[in-house]
Amino acid sequence: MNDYSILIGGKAGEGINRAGSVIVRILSHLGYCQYMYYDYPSLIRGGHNFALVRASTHRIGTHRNAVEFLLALDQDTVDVHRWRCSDGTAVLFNANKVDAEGMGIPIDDIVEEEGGSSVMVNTCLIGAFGRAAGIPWATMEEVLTLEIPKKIETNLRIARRGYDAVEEQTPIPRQEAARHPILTGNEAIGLGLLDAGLDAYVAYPMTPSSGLLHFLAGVAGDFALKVIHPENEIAVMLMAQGAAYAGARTAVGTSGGGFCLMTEGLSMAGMTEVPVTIVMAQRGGPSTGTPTYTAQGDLHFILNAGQGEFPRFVISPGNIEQAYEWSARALNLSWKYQVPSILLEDKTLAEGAYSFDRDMTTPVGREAVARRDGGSPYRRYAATETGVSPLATVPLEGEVIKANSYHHDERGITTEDPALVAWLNEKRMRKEDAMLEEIDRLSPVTTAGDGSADTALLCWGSNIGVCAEVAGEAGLKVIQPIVLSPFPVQAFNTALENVTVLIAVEDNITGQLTRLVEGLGCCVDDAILRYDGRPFSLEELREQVREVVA
Amino acid sequence: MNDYSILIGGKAGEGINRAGSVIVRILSHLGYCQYMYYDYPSLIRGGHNFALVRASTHRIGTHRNAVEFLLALDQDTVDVHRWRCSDGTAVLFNANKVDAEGMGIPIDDIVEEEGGSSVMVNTCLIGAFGRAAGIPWATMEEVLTLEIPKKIETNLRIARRGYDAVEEQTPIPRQEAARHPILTGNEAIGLGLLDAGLDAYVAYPMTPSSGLLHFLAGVAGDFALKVIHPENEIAVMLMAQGAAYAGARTAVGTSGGGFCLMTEGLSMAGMTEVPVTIVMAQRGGPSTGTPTYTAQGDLHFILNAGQGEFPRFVISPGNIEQAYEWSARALNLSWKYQVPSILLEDKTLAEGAYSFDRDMTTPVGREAVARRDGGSPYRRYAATETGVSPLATVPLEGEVIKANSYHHDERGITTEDPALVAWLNEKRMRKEDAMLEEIDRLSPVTTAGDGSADTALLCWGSNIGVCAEVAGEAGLKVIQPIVLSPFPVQAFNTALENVTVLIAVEDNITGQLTRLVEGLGCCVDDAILRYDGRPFSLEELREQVREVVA
Amino acid sequence: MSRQLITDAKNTWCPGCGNFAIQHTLKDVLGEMEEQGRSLDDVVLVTGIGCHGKMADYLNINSFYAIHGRALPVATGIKIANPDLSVICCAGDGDAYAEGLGHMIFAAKRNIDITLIVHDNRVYGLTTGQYTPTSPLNFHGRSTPAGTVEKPFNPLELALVSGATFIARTYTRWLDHLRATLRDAIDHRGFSFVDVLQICATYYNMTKPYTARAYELEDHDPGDFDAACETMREWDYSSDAPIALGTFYRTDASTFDEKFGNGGQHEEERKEAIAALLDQRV
Amino acid sequence: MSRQLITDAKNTWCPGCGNFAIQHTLKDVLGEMEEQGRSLDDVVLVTGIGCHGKMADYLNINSFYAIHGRALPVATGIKIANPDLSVICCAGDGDAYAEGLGHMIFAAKRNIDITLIVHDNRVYGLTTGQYTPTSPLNFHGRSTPAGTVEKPFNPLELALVSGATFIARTYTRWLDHLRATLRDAIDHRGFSFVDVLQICATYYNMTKPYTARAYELEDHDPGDFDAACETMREWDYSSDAPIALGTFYRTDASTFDEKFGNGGQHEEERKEAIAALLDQRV
Ligand SMILES: Cc1ncc(C[n+]2csc(CCOP(=O)(O)OP(=O)(O)O)c2C)c(N)n1
Ligand SMILES: Cc1ncc(C[n+]2csc(CCOP(=O)(O)OP(=O)(O)O)c2C)c(N)n1
Ligand code: SF4
Ligand code: SF4
Ligand SMILES: [Mg+2]
Ligand SMILES: [Mg+2]
Repeated sequence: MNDYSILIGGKAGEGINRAGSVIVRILSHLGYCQYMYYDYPSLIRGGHNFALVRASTHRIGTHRNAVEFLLALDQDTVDVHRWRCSDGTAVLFNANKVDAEGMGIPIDDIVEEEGGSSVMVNTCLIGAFGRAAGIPWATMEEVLTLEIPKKIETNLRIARRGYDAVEEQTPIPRQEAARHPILTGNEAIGLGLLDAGLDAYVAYPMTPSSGLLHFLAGVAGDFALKVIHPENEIAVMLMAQGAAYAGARTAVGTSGGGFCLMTEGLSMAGMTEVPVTIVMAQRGGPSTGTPTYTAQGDLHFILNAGQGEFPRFVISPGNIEQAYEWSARALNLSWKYQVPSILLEDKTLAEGAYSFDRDMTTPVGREAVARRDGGSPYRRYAATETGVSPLATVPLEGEVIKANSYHHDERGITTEDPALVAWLNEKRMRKEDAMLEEIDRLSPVTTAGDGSADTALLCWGSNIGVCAEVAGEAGLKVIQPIVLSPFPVQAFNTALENVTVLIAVEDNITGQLTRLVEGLGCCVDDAILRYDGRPFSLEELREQVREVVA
Repeated sequence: MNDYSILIGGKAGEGINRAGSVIVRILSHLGYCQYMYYDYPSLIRGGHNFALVRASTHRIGTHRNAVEFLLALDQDTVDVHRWRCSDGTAVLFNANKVDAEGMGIPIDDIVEEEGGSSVMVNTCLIGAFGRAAGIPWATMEEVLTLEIPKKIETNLRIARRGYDAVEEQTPIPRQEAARHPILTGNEAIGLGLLDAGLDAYVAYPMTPSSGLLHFLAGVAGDFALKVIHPENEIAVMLMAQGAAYAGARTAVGTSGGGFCLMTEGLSMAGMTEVPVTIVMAQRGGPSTGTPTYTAQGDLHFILNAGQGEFPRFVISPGNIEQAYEWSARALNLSWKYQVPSILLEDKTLAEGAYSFDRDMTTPVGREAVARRDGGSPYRRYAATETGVSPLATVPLEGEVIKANSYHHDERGITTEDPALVAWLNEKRMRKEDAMLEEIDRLSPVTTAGDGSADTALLCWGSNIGVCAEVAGEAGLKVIQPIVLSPFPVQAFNTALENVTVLIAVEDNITGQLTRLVEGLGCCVDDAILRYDGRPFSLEELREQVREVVA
Repeated sequence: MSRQLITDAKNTWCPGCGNFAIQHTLKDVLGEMEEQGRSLDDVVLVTGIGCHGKMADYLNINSFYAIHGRALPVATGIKIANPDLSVICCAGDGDAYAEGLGHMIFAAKRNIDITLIVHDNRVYGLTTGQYTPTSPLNFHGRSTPAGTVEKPFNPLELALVSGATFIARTYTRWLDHLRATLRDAIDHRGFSFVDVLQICATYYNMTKPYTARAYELEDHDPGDFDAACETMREWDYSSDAPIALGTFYRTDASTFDEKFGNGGQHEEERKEAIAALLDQRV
Repeated sequence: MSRQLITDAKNTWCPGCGNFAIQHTLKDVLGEMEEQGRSLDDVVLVTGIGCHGKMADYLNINSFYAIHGRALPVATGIKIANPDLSVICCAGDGDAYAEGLGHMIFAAKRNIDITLIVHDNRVYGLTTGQYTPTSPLNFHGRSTPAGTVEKPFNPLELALVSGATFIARTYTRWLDHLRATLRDAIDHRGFSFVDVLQICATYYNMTKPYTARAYELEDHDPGDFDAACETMREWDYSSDAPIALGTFYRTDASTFDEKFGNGGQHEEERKEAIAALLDQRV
């Protein structure tokens, strides 16, 4: 297995994220599978940002501590990340700013000489990386031309000067493998939603969900998509309900604090049965917390948010293909069952970049929903066996459609009659049976690693990446429930068969998935919990699992 | 045992609630223990309201279906409640409006003849009730004079005419017992908070919590209490945080939808460690639901509300003495541990009227909290063994106090350092141990009925009233956890000793307490769930328990 | 086919409540619109929570009975999804001016083509009589038994500086005026705001003072911004000044919904666009 | 003893950011207040979330680093609990004008004695460059790459019609003006609102146009409501009109906090009051 890690670091505002993406694409063109972790504090300029790019001949979904290449635009990169280096690590740095051992390049001088602007320091360093990694100049030129929209001539000159300034050190050979597109988790979710026919996206910016807003705003024109950024998250959620009532398939996106403001509207959606899909991107909490760092601390909040009782889908994709496919499904399911669908991601997935293997995803498409049954007058909340009433949206010729946040009768007119109140509560809750049946057909629990092992790692969300790799090495099994509500008990129990030791891996302090499955009578033997905002690296989890299993 | 039920019914706007209260007080003066259930739809005039008063020589906390007296101001009262009557029931009605069998009184005529106003029809009917129940006129006069602030002469004349218009039918004998004050659940909570030194109450009106706002606004002057009704619930929660930061012991009150809007501030309180006490009065949900009817559908929402992980007290009193005592404790505990305290009541308790037995409550008082340790500079988030940092509020001479919603260091300055983030998460969560220890000393789980029975009813909130009575009759045990977070596992298990059959009784459709205790490994054998907005009556629960136990 | 405009839901407003006037006026206006060829299938009513909200149950048209304070964002979503619809909001003063005030200012700012009718009874009716942002100074409500210490704000002025392009005030006892005003507001393209002085028979019965002090705006040019300002300021919702009724301000401006179409994309086109986008990311 | 007014927290604003000017000005104003005998123990700073919010970390005074959009209600709670405190809010324009707009209008309506300083960079800085309610028409931000279709609103006008009793605008490159304005705002009794045109070096660097178009209000009577209206309307936050800086409006009025004391009730009194209340209920 060929496997390389490259760290590029510098100050916020120096375009580290972009630089990482360019490196990802270069390695992608060489036929590698990619994963990139991007680490940045909550500030706009200065501080220390870094991107950890990993390229492998195998499918990967996590970063390593150790790096083969360290690319430093600032001193911090060298000082903070020295521990990642070994003797073989190629250290490339801006010799005008950084004092280090390795290959110094007078990048500021070069950029100035070539008449470039300050952001082009990246290009120079990437050029140098290309040579150190033995990458043909043609590949470099091709990718740089694709990636850099402006002043490409100057950029190429600067890159070439970097390329020429250093020696080849650790060659990264070209692989004969399919080239995959690169997507962040947020982008995959956006595309999945579009696949299922998203008509409108409403959101207020909030890290780490903003990437989805920016992405969809950018492609809106190609998809007849309406993208709205209103005054706050309360308006977001309520506008989404209005839009769906008028027939638009609508999603919203936010993070913890913004989701709080949506809970009243969420409960309304529970009562009105007007569909809504919510992308909820977790970051460190409580409250403002650590906005740019990861966490999985909101599961129980999401499962129970909103006053009163109503069913909901809660779906937590963990890798890029799941992100695409399950987002499309989430939107369809929300319309089919007229319940909220919540896509619960974490910052690691949301902002991580991954190779997206199209062959591993089946396009989902826009699923038609059972429309009004044709009877007149139309009864929005008609009683049915499954609890799902035939749906129609305004305008409906000659008919009246009444959505209502109060308890109501079949037509949607308010009632306080005890029998009707009980009836409506039962109608709504009854959907959960059909929802569960549907979910059971969709492989709601995935497994990885050694399927016959009796020790299994239990994880959710982005941790599937690191868990799968650790388990693969150690001969363990991994169990990842993707659907968390309604909880797929049967599929989960099937996955648990023959497992005698279960070790949870979560990015939170109370063990949220652990509590959830324990509530179902399952016994979790150990929990590896991390709550410092950083995702597990391969080495870190490997070590912790070893300790626990030993 | 002497036990009487009186139903008085009429249209909204006719003062049925007041009339019920007057009857309660009359019977209180006769030495009875009282409970009154008040049933009204969400409208201001018209419709059908009724108050069900029950007087007993025993402590009671629930209503009966059957009534000994039916007092009808409108036809609905007779038509809707006929099923409650038996041959012995005294039916008294306004003969000018109602067509019924029993004792008709030309109430409208009387009121007109005496120059009274339309609300005085009540007084006349109450007068008639007094005679039918064989109550001495002196008692009637005494209580009416206490209860009716305006136009007492006219009222007394009208009452007397009612008194004289009928015959004694079912005498209610005077008891030699202490007279107790009458309070609603909301009032008891308000007094409990005041007992613990409430400085400010902030709320936006919402049924069934508004009674607390009105009560506290009314008595504010007697208690140097600041009562604020701001623009919405977001402001409510945030103002409360500001006030507490400046040293004021502050509580807020709301119901489901309003609570949703507070969740973001709640999570902030989790992070800032600025105390807040929240009175959350449950009504039928989801969403607007059934605003004036009862439910227990918000437990898991309350337990998990707010992004991120932080400890909280969730306390659900079930009777009037618990309401008083635990409200005082909730406020104290919130300050002692610098965490949110949530008092979770239901409409039945909030708006029900009960005899309050002062001998059964120990005054709690304002508990002093551990203040700053005197070190300088003051560190608001100083590390301690219990996770509780010495508290100080502004102004603090020569020192700076920094509250912060981001992750922060001991001084309250923002940090993203992984070690500090983990440290702070541990500091906050560590409090839970001390909280649990404290709670364990306070009898957080009560039991009633036959303590040695092997079948127990499990309930929470106001259902303790009806469960205790049913269990008392049937020789069952009742277990009521009052504290729901941190969950008093030990006390709960002690209560469960020797219990082999556990039957949950809840006002919701998913069995919320059932799920909670099952998550702790406890097995609930059966659940009697009600979700039509109405509380169980004695007969209803008795019957359902019989079916389940059989 | 003209439809029955009132449902069979039981009406539970108090006798004498000004909401009846609004209900019947809306019914008449809708009937008139239908007669003139507008299909009522394309009309949607959105309401908040409060006595006013019951309009959603009583009028037999499409309706979204939303939550307290949030009628406008729901209406905005509807209009954006389908700009061909006529969207009318009935909101309370507690609803639109307290709980959800921000939404009104943003609806006005966007000049989205929605009609907002505020049932301004200057009290929280359904929660039994607390002060609202338009209650006069020293209002004795159930949350302020000693009287409020805050002056009201003037919702007309707020709407004006926020960008509303139709601003009117009317009164539930002036039926003809009410009717003409609501019709004009609905017909106006852009954000129309109507503050209806609505009698609350139970908690704030202002019939006498309103009837005594109300007068109709005359010789007023609704296109004149400064004149609008000045006239609005005559009565501050607290004093005993005369109360002008009429359309204070009206102007034409582009609307937020203009840029949105109605209807989505073809399945095939969407698939191709996704494939193209993925290709670009290789 | 005069204190060190800047903490040792690392400053992470971008080079050239206008927030530095506000920070140093506040530091100077606080220093001046202390010299004049005001104890800084009695000053509290409340901030929202955004670049501006970092002020809470950087100034070594009491601070409540609250949540996005909600600085004002926190400040209100502080002032009500203890009217002797001086309460200053630093809010962003996204913060105060979008997420939490309602609170500003209510703070003004109450005329509570708080100073609101809006760091109006006309962009969401910390979330990397989206439009705000004061961004000009056709603003190309990350959520509106094709340009906004909404006009901004004018926050000064909103504050005025809402009841603010001190309304000023200043600019981060006019240091003396900034300083005098902030000092006046803090000294004013009642709700003081200052819109600071703040340079965002990264996402909306308006240094040139502002410097070219800014001028100081002269011969303006801040007690004149109509003059205030008119002057405020000169620049609508979108056009290229001249930009007046100065105090547009200032008046004296009773404040919401006036009626509240500082300090609670004695334990004994409270016990007696409870007992008396219970006795009445027998
Ligand atoms: C979030 C939330 N807070 C509070 C309530 C309770 N509530 C229902 S109606 C109402 C006030 C109604 O006043 P207004 O909007 O003026 O309507 P009116 O009844 O006067 O027509 C309130 C506070 C609620 N339903 N939701
Ligand atoms: C409820 C909520 N929504 C969104 C966010 C994300 N957020 C943080 S700062 C910010 C905007 C900052 O803009 P502004 O208030 O103008 O401050 P600036 O950074 O420009 O100083 C947003 C949207 C949040 N923290 N909370
Ligand atoms: S309370 Fe007032 S607004 Fe509500 S229905 Fe009665 S009269 Fe109308
Ligand atoms: S993004 Fe703008 S406002 Fe924020 S620190 Fe940088 S220059 Fe200042
Ligand atoms: Mg009202
Ligand atoms: Mg800003």
